[in-house]
Amino acid sequence: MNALKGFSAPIVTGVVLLGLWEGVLALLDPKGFVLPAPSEIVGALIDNWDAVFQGARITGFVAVSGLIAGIILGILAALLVTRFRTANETITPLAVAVNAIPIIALAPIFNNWFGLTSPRSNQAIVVALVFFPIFINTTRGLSQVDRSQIELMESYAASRSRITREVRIPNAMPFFFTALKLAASLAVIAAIVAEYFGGRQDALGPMITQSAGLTRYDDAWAAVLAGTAIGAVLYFAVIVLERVAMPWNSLVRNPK
Amino acid sequence: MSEVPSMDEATSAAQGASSLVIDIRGATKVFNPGKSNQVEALGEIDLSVGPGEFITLIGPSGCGKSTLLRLVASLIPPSAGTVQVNGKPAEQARLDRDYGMAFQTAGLFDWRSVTKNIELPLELMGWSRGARRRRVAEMLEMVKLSEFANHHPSELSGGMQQRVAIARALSFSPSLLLMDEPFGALDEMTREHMQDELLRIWEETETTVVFVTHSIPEAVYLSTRAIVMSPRPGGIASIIDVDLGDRNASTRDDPAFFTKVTEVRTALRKVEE
Amino acid sequence: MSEVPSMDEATSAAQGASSLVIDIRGATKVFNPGKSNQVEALGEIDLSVGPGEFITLIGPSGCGKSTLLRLVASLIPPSAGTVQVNGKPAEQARLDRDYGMAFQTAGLFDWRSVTKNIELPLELMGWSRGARRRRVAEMLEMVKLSEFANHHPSELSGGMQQRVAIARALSFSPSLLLMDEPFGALDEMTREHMQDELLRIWEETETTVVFVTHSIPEAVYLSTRAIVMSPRPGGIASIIDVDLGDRNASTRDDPAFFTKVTEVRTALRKVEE
Amino acid sequence: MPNTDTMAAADDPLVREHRIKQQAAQEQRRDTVVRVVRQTVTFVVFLGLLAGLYTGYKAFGQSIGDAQHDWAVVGSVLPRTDDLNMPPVGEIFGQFGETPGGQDRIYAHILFDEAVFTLREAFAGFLVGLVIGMAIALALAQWRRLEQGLLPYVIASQTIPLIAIAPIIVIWGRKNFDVFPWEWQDWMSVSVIATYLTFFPVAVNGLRGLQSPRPENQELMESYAANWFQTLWRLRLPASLPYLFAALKIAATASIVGAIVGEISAGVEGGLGRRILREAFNYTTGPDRLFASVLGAAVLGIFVFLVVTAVERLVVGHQTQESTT
Amino acid sequence: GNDDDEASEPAPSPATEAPAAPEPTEAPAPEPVELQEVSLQLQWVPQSQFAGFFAARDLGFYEDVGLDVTIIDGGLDIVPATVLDSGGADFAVSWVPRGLVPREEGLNITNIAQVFQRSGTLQVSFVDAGITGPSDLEGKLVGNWGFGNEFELLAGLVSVGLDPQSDVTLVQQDFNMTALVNGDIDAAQAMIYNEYAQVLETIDPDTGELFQPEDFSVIDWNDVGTAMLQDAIWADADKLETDAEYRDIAVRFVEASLRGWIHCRDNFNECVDIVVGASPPFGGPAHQAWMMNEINALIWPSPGGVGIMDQALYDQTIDVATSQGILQAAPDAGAFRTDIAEEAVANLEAAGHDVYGNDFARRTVEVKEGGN
Ligand SMILES: Nc1ncnc2c1ncn2[C@@H]1O[C@H](COP(=O)(O)OP(=O)(O)OP(=O)(O)O)[C@@H](O)[C@H]1O
Ligand SMILES: Nc1ncnc2c1ncn2[C@@H]1O[C@H](COP(=O)(O)OP(=O)(O)OP(=O)(O)O)[C@@H](O)[C@H]1O
Ligand SMILES: [Mg+2]
Ligand SMILES: [Mg+2]
Repeated sequence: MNALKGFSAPIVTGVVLLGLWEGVLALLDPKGFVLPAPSEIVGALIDNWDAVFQGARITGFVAVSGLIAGIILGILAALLVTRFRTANETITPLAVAVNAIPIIALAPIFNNWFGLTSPRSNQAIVVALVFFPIFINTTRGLSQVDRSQIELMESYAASRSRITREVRIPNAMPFFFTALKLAASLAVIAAIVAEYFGGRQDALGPMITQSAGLTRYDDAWAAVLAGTAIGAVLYFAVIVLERVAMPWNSLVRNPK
Repeated sequence: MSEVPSMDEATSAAQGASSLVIDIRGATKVFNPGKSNQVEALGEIDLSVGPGEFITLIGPSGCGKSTLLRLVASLIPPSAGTVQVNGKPAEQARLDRDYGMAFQTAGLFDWRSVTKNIELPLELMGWSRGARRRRVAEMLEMVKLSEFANHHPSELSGGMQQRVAIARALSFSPSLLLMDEPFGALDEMTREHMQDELLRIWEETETTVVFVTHSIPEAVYLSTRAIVMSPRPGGIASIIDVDLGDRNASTRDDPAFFTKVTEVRTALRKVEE
Repeated sequence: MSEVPSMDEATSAAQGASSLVIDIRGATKVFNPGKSNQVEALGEIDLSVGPGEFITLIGPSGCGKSTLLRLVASLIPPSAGTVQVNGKPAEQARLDRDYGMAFQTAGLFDWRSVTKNIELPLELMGWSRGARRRRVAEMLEMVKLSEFANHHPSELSGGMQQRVAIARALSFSPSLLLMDEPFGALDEMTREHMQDELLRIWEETETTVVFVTHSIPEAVYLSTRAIVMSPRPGGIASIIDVDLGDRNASTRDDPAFFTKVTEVRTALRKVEE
Repeated sequence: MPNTDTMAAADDPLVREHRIKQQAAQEQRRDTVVRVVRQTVTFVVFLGLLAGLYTGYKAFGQSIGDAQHDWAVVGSVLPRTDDLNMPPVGEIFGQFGETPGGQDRIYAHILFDEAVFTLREAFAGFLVGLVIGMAIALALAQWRRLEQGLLPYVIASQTIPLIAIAPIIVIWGRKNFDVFPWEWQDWMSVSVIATYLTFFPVAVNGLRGLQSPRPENQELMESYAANWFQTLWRLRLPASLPYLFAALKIAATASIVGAIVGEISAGVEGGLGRRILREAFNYTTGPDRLFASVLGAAVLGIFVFLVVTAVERLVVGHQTQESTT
Repeated sequence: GNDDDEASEPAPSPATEAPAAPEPTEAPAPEPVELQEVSLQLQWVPQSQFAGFFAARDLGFYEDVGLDVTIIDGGLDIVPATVLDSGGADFAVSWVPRGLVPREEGLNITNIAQVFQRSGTLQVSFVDAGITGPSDLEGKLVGNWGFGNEFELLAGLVSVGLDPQSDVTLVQQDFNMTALVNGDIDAAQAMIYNEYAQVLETIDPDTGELFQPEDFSVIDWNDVGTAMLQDAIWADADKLETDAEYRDIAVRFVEASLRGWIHCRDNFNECVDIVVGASPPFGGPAHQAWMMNEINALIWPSPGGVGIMDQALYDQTIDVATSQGILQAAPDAGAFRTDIAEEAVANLEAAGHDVYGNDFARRTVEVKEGGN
């Protein structure tokens, strides 16, 4: 499993971190309710497994579907923009600036636009958050192509779409995956924050705030853990996907 | 402002269709014409190259060597004049894939294996899978990289990459080979080795080669004619016929070789004033 | 396993403190010893360089030229043997800043102006501001870049950058100059120009130079002694004394020059077998 | 153009090459001006276009009776168009000039004051995040083992939904941080949340930046027998600046997001977060004000982005600007 | 504008009680200059819901009892109980269930004054939806805010035999009524003093006029019998036992706060102005006036005296909470104590204040668009 190598150091660190956390809490014993020990969180997770699992399913669906939609839209927009060069010169900085908007603030508006009960409003937040990094980076990747590679293809009288397929898209892959790693984490955060403003109550977002609101911090952290797990799964899925999709890239990174 | 060279074309086709591989008449190239950053890259150029010739272009940086090569490749159009390749307009020759091209950097596609890099032009020409594989095997044999068929470019040394690029340029047996400083990045030892390889291929396949270089010994060692270019605007300063016959290990130690080197150096010094 | 060379050191200091700039005795270098990827980069090397010499190291890629230079610079320790510079251990010479070093790429700091780049070692040595400025002005004069004092490296051409790097290496008047293919990236014309510059500086300042190159004509043109190295493990194959006297425009066309070039080439061919 | 050509040293090919380069740089500067102008124009056109699109879509929706609810598929994808859900553009912008009941300032002025308040929280958080992020980057750059083991957790830390910890931070702040010579303010808790979002891009990109100097530059410093700090200060930090600024652009925006979300969570009065919460509460009776306040947040986000960009120009203007990737 | 004269009218009236009130009770106060600093954590942002506290602060009632009170705003994620327990505030305003649940989680807090005597939570729907009682919610989309605001709803559903998990769809509702107006949900949660007013301050797009009360049908949990006690003053239970000074402060704090509430009952407009002036509240002045009126109605009349726990309503609250699984078990006796409030009420009565408000009557408050 070449794709899985290099995970041992993080696992060791993780165990150490968790041990430290548990140990410090056991030693100092601050009022345990604010930051429960990992064991308590796991206990709460087991107790509430059904509810947390259900919540993770709902939130996970919003995050993943929004992520996919955002990726598709981002890539399409990037392809469109690279097709027209002047558009690229002007739209890319524009997108960078628009990306600076705190999109979370749109949540209450989106809830009304797409309906409080529809998952669309939460997905829309995820899409909006995911779209920009994907779009900006993919555009860079599609346009920052080695000039001589394009000329080579031209010397073969290759068509425009062929050049896009053979040169631009492979060239954009590392850029795309960099953005995707960012987007994977963003998607979960966006989904949870969006749920916070409306939508189904059995999702992770409400579960976290509601439990915290009732000082059931172990339950809240159990739900946080579920959210983190979704984020981590997505992140590592992206890494595995990257290694599968760009076998040549790992060669570049670990030159032997 | 390229005029349609209908008459010209007809005559030249009649005259030299079979005799000239490259026929450049009064070609000029101005970049960004009319703008503040206008660059007159090439003044009027006239140049004819016959079949089987090995032409090297040498000259100071910015004198238009690459531009001239790209005119021939029809990657850019001339501002005036005509460029004919194999008796037809350069554009047509490009569409007919009459030439192979290699650049200063190997310009391989990281995401394709060595085999698939060499296959690329064949794929684009619609060769069958079997034919492609056979040809790639031959080419790998020729550049002595058979054992690296399934490696990716990043696993190869610079010199090996360059050989792949040359294999790619040669893979579809173009009658014309355009090379822009292909050995610039190599160290001297590897470079000399590659020069011998290229000469061998040139002799075996009887292609015509136009080769850009910065190195005087390289220009002399390789070419049948060395063309010294001058800058601002780019033009042909002098043409030095080189006839060293069969080149081999001792050629480089040959006084005749040194004489030609000195001759090219003198021509270059004049250009640089 | 470097033994403490207390006795050795004492004798060598007595013998050659004033006479030898570099004194390498039985130095070897093994990378990753004991591991699966162990590389024996240098076999036993013995080499002495006297003051005012201009030594060039030439040899196939991977033969350990850079490694040897880095041993002298004490950027890496030898696996065995001793390296003495100016009569003291190399490590001490580094801490005393006895040498200046230039790399294949100019390696300038983009964020510093030309002046501040040249000042860098002086800053680190705690020179006063006034002294620094005076020295930089001198150095800029020497490399003919006075008008570019406040430019940033990215505004300079490759050749100019290289001259800044040389000025930086020379700024604190080290008695020893170590240069690792400093002209590798330049085109032939610019390169020849830079070679003349370096020779002028070497003559004016009477430093000792160790210079790594891939180019045979460069090695011959520059050095008083050309050291041809052989690979696996790296070792000194032959040492060729070169005495072309005052070098100038006509030296390169001189038959004596060609003779030495051929001599070095022959030595290299033998090594490459 | 030919003003410098008569100078001496024209025989030096290097100087000539330099002249050509300089000329190119000059032309590039001119191009930059043209590009900035063009970009500004596009931005304005884009805004106009957006407003037009909004209005057009709204008009279209209204003309067909705003019956998207009934469109089986499309209805759930496209926003509703009535005035409650899409207030007319004119009304949204009109809000800026209006004076809300019980206030003596126009809305734009109120928003401005609140934006300044949020900016302060965000800025404090941003600075602390910068320091923490760089400290992490330095530690990870120093010890490779640490990098392998810890970096995934630095990344994972961002998958923890900060909403969940916002109230915890506020409580922690009030309870535990009284050790400081000054009293802990709630807005500082908000800053902590901003810090949480800021440190991450700084740490990750800072690490890449610190590792970016080429080996020969490192060796050069070694050959000068430079110590750790000298190497850091003169080589590694300056080399990391382009990477760092790419991160700071993200971090600046993120710190605003953190401050807004933190204000909403923690009940801090005076900032845009509270403003958005307030207008969300009043949405039913005054939707246009929520839109206006969200626009205010957008302007603030773009503002900090531009500030960082401007600082970057000042600090590393001559260096080629690195991309975010 | 037009209310001002009315407001200035009752203003002198406290003067009749003023000379009687503070002097005798405060006579023993030994430190007339040094005010003790005390902080109060609100459950939400400043609004008429907390008018009594603001009035007590702004009119010097706290000062009269030797206290300097800082009022801390609430926020979306601020849990007053946690703030109180962690020492972030000396006292907190919290609904009873939202204090009891943390208490069960181990926070040592106790209810020392039950200010509100009834619940203000409604479930509002459009008349044509035909939802008149909890049983009509079956199969509907039911909005609520969570954070413990949903307990009465859940209990109400259970009381008519519905399973909240399966028989209705619970929806996370914004803190406004847009979802109801948009038709996203069938019934929206609303506080009688806040969101219910808000929807009445909204223009009906169909008529171009404000929505009218007749347009809506309202489920009032007080009527259903699942109402739970709301705003109460909470204190640190341990500290009350061990720290005599803290207990003394608590008595004075409750007394002055209740005096504020009495004042707001009797000086309606003044209190609305105080709230609007305290910090810009979320709703406009008209909205705050509506709220003041409804809040007064939640407090008054207080049959056992203002701030004194009504045992029957407490039992009902516990009943609902335990039957819902909101609380695992009925809380122990320490969950609330009446001694402090009784002492405070006795002091107030001695000073001549009406602590029962038996003749309190709702006013008619004009609804204005947007509450402005
Ligand atoms: N696309 C372009 N737009 C504008 N000017 C160009 C362009 N391509 C080349 N030039 C200019 O044309 C001149 C000739 O360039 P060219 O690349 O042909 O030089 P060259 O001889 O190949 O130089 P080198 O040896 O450095 O590769 C130069 O002055 C260059 O700046
Ligand atoms: N840090 C290192 N770790 C392991 N092996 C190394 C290291 N540095 C160099 N080597 C190996 O030592 C040998 C000599 O390397 P060195 O860089 O000295 O060669 P060189 O003669 O300078 O080659 P070139 O001409 O390509 O620069 C090579 O086989 C190289 O792979
Ligand atoms: Mg070129
Ligand atoms: Mg080397």
